Amino acid sequence: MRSGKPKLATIWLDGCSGCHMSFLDMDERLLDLADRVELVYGCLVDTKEFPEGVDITLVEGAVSTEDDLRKIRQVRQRTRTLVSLGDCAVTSNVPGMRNPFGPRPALDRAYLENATSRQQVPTEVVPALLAESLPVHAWVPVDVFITGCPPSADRILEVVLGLLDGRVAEAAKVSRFG
Amino acid sequence: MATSTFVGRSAPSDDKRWRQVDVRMRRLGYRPDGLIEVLHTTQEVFGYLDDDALSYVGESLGVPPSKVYGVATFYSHFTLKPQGLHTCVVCTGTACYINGASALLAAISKELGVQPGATTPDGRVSVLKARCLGACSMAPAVVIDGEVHGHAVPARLVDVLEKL
Amino acid sequence: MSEVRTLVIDGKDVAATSDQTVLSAAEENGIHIPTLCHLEGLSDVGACRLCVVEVEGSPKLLAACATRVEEGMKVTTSSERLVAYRRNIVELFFVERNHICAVCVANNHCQLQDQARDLQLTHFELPPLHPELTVDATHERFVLDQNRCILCTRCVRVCDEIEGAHTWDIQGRGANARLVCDLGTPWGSSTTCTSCGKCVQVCPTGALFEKGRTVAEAKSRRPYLPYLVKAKRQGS
Amino acid sequence: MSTDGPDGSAPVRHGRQPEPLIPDGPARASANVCQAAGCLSMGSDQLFETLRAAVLARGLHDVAVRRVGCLGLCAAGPLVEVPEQGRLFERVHPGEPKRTEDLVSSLAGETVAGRSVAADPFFSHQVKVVLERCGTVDPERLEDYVATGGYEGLSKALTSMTPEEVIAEVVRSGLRGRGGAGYPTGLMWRTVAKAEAPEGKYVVCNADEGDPGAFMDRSVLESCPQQVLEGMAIAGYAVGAHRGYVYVRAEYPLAVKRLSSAIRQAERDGHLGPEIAGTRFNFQVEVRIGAGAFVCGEETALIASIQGGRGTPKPRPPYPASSGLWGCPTLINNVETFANIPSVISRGGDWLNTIGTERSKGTKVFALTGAVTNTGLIEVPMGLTLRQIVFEIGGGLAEGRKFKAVQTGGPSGGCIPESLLDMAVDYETLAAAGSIMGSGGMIVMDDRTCMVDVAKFFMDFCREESCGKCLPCRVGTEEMYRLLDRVTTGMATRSHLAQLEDLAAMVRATSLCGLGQGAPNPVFSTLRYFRGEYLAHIDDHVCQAGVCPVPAGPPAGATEAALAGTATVSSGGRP
Repeated sequence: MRSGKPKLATIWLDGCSGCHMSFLDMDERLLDLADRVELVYGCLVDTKEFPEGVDITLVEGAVSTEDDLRKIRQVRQRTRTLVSLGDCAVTSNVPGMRNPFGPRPALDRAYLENATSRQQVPTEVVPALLAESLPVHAWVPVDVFITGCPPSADRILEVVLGLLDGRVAEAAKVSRFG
Repeated sequence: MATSTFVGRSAPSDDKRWRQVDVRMRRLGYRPDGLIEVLHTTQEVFGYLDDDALSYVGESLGVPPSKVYGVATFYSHFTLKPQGLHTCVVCTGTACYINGASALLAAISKELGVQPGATTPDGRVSVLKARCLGACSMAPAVVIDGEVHGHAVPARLVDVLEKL
Repeated sequence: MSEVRTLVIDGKDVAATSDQTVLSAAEENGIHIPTLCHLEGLSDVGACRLCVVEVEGSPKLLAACATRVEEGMKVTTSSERLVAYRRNIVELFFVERNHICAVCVANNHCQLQDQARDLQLTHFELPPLHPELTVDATHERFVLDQNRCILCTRCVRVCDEIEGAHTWDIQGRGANARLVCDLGTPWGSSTTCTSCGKCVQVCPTGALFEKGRTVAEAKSRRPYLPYLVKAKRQGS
Repeated sequence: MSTDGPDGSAPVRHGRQPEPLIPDGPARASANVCQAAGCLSMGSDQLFETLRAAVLARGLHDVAVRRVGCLGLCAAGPLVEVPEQGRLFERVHPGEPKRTEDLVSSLAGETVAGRSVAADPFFSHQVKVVLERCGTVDPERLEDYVATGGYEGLSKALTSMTPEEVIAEVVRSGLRGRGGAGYPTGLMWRTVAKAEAPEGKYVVCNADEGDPGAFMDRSVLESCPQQVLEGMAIAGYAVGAHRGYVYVRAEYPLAVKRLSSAIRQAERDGHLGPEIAGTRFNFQVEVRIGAGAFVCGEETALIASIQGGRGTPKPRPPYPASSGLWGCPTLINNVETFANIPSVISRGGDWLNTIGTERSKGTKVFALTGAVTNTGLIEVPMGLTLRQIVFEIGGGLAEGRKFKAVQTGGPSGGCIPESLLDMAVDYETLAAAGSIMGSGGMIVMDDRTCMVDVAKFFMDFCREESCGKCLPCRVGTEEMYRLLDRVTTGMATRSHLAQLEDLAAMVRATSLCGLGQGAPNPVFSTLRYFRGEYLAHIDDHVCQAGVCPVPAGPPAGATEAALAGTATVSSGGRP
């Protein structure tokens, strides 16, 4: 089905889903947004493959695993305007707190020291960790940054509407970490 | 010029070497600005600066402990840990650097298993880097126990270190 | 004796006394210059470089907090270049250490965070340095988290200049510089600390905070300082 | 007793050493044995004793054997000069008896050997003002200094000139600070002289020579400390100070020893201390020893260090000339500047003014090192070309290597390429070429040197020496180092290069002191003249000099980093 409306996608890498929750906090304004865009990919859409020709993609989360990296490269390739949504995507934030220690101690902590049963570092299904958890723009070019942990629904809506109206530069004016 | 009125704390131990430190402090009139001079003397006498030494010097000169510690850790000449029996200093000044000082450092670190700034676990050799020894005309230069080895090459240096 | 000086700040004619800094002259005239290491009531060190301004005739940028006004000075406080540099400076602060606002006690009460907002800093281009740093929670009432420390030395100065204890200083140098208590002593075993808490109150970030505070709960009380300074001066 | 500097500097011998042999009448021949650090580290102290014994054994009563300061041609040490014959004997290693025998028979007038000094371009291009007595006087004998006109300048100033006349003479000489920045010395003196000082003034000699590859001040202090002390005393008279400090690096124990001994002797003979030259002027000098911090070469950091604290700089203004040591007006000049002063006063400012170029007067001492044949200490008139220095004085490059660059100014300086070899060496020309005069380190680099690696070397130096007080220098040097490291390891893209340039500009503009402001200079100058080398590392993964470990293959970021350990990708894969 082609609607002719701009295509919007959201993806979720290494984050807590808080940014998506905040997105949903738009409440009834989501309906207005839905009038203006076609949501082609994301938690609310049952599409398995990230589509081609997406106009705006909101990325939540840092790039922490090989899987994240594969995804973000594909997303970048298929997206016109890539938006880092929230502090994890923008700065690597909480996922990046493991960086001074390296991945091995982080895995040990999670799967051995703190595990009550089956103490074992997984080698299958769970994707391999990258040496460092890094913000999205460390790997692929990012067009717009929305800071906040999470960014408020108002801010997200403002930026997305701004992008739809071709007002990219205004995104920076509302930057605040944390 | 500020002078300290504090005099009278007794030395941390009856080690006779404290007298040399006391003499230095007295000559400087127990002035707080003599701190670096006194730390020089203390390190010359004891080889390094431990907490006792830092506290004693600080209290005697009327300098707060955190300031003494700040000074002792600011200057690369001061060391808070005992040094090895032998010292091997690789000059990393520009002339030595472009003539292969990094290869020398790598060879030494490999031979002794320690990084520059550290002492071998057995306390035998301390490996140090120097900024410039002024022996540029003999670059690259390495000083082992005070003896300058000019135009040093890794293989020959490793030989010398083995024979220490 | 201080004398009157006239100067121009951002095109505005301004009068100040000769013992005033460019920063205070600007503030008095409603011209805001961002600062971090400066705090009214303490000596100035010119370390954070956020307040650098252009002064006509000076080839170098000068820290407004540490530069006295001079007759006929022409000062520019917010050229495009200065704003860009300030944004770089705040970025460098953020990449220097682990400043994860989301999990910081000072979240929403942090002057570094405020600077990032004011300067519209959206992200960091430079890779973070991420050193592994300690948290000292040995004091019965306060905590020092080195990860949040920006080395502004407000705590060092308030402890030395106002409280007179000089518990804090800086150890090491360069990227290895750290706030240090006594001889590298755990804060709880300090022999000089009076537990007055002034250092905690002046900390611009979440590096020094009261125990029991959790994320976004640590709020400093900085405005008390000028009163203390005044009281101290009158007393002496 | 012998103590090593903990940094490993050569041991300094204390206690009594054999006296020099000085004939009662005029000497027919003198063996001047170099006792500066370079030759000492090659055994010249032992050589002195051997020679002394040999001359005594041969009964050569009219032959002198003396210790002298630096003879200049450090590459060929241990050096002995026989001035009466105009000959220099090179590599007189005490372990090679043949060389000593040749020298002794030459002293005895039996043979003529050694290198003729007069026609040698290493010596003939040089003009010695600062090094006038280096290699001719015994650094530890005040009488040698006095016998060659020493302290005439001071006594002239004290007995026949007003302080303002002294300053006028310095202004007339056109002398500029030799520590790096090149501020006119006379003007600085005048500022200090005019400053109000209810609690006194100070004169400080900055001997914290920290540039890697520079040993000019060290050589001057080791060779003729009295000349520096005389300069300081004249300065003290001119500006109205009665106390002076010499701040010397701890790495220079020999300089400290000779300086301390010089102070004692000068006080003993009334050249320092109370009532100098029978006047009411008094001037005392103390030595303060640094402790290993490059930043202390910055004058406000130096003051903090003399006051016993962490050597962190302060914003200027106020300048030390109005508020320095303990808040008092303080004149700070470096060793070489002070060493110029006695001549300026005794011979007059006009005399120095005739040497050099339009805006850079006098001479400059350089430590010429690196890939050049005649490494050593030289003093040349301002305005000589780099080509003359490198290829005539320096004798060109060793073993037919190809010249690539010459680095001046240390970590705040820059690299000058072959195309600019004919430029004159003076303050303005060097600055225009993106470098600085600096304190006088001059390092010649050949085609085996990678310019990106050189920039990284200096950045490594700056990040380790950054005091950590101001943010741009503390974090900026570290980040610039990491970016340069990316380039040398083949992990950089062109956007990293752009990042490096932006950061460098910001650190230069916003840092608190000269260390941070100058730290980006090696980056800027190598980018200016050798950008191609950067791009070769980035685009083609090629290090033309073969120095950097750039991995072969396509640029980084295009490939997935290899898996390592348990489920981790090995580090650093930022595209």
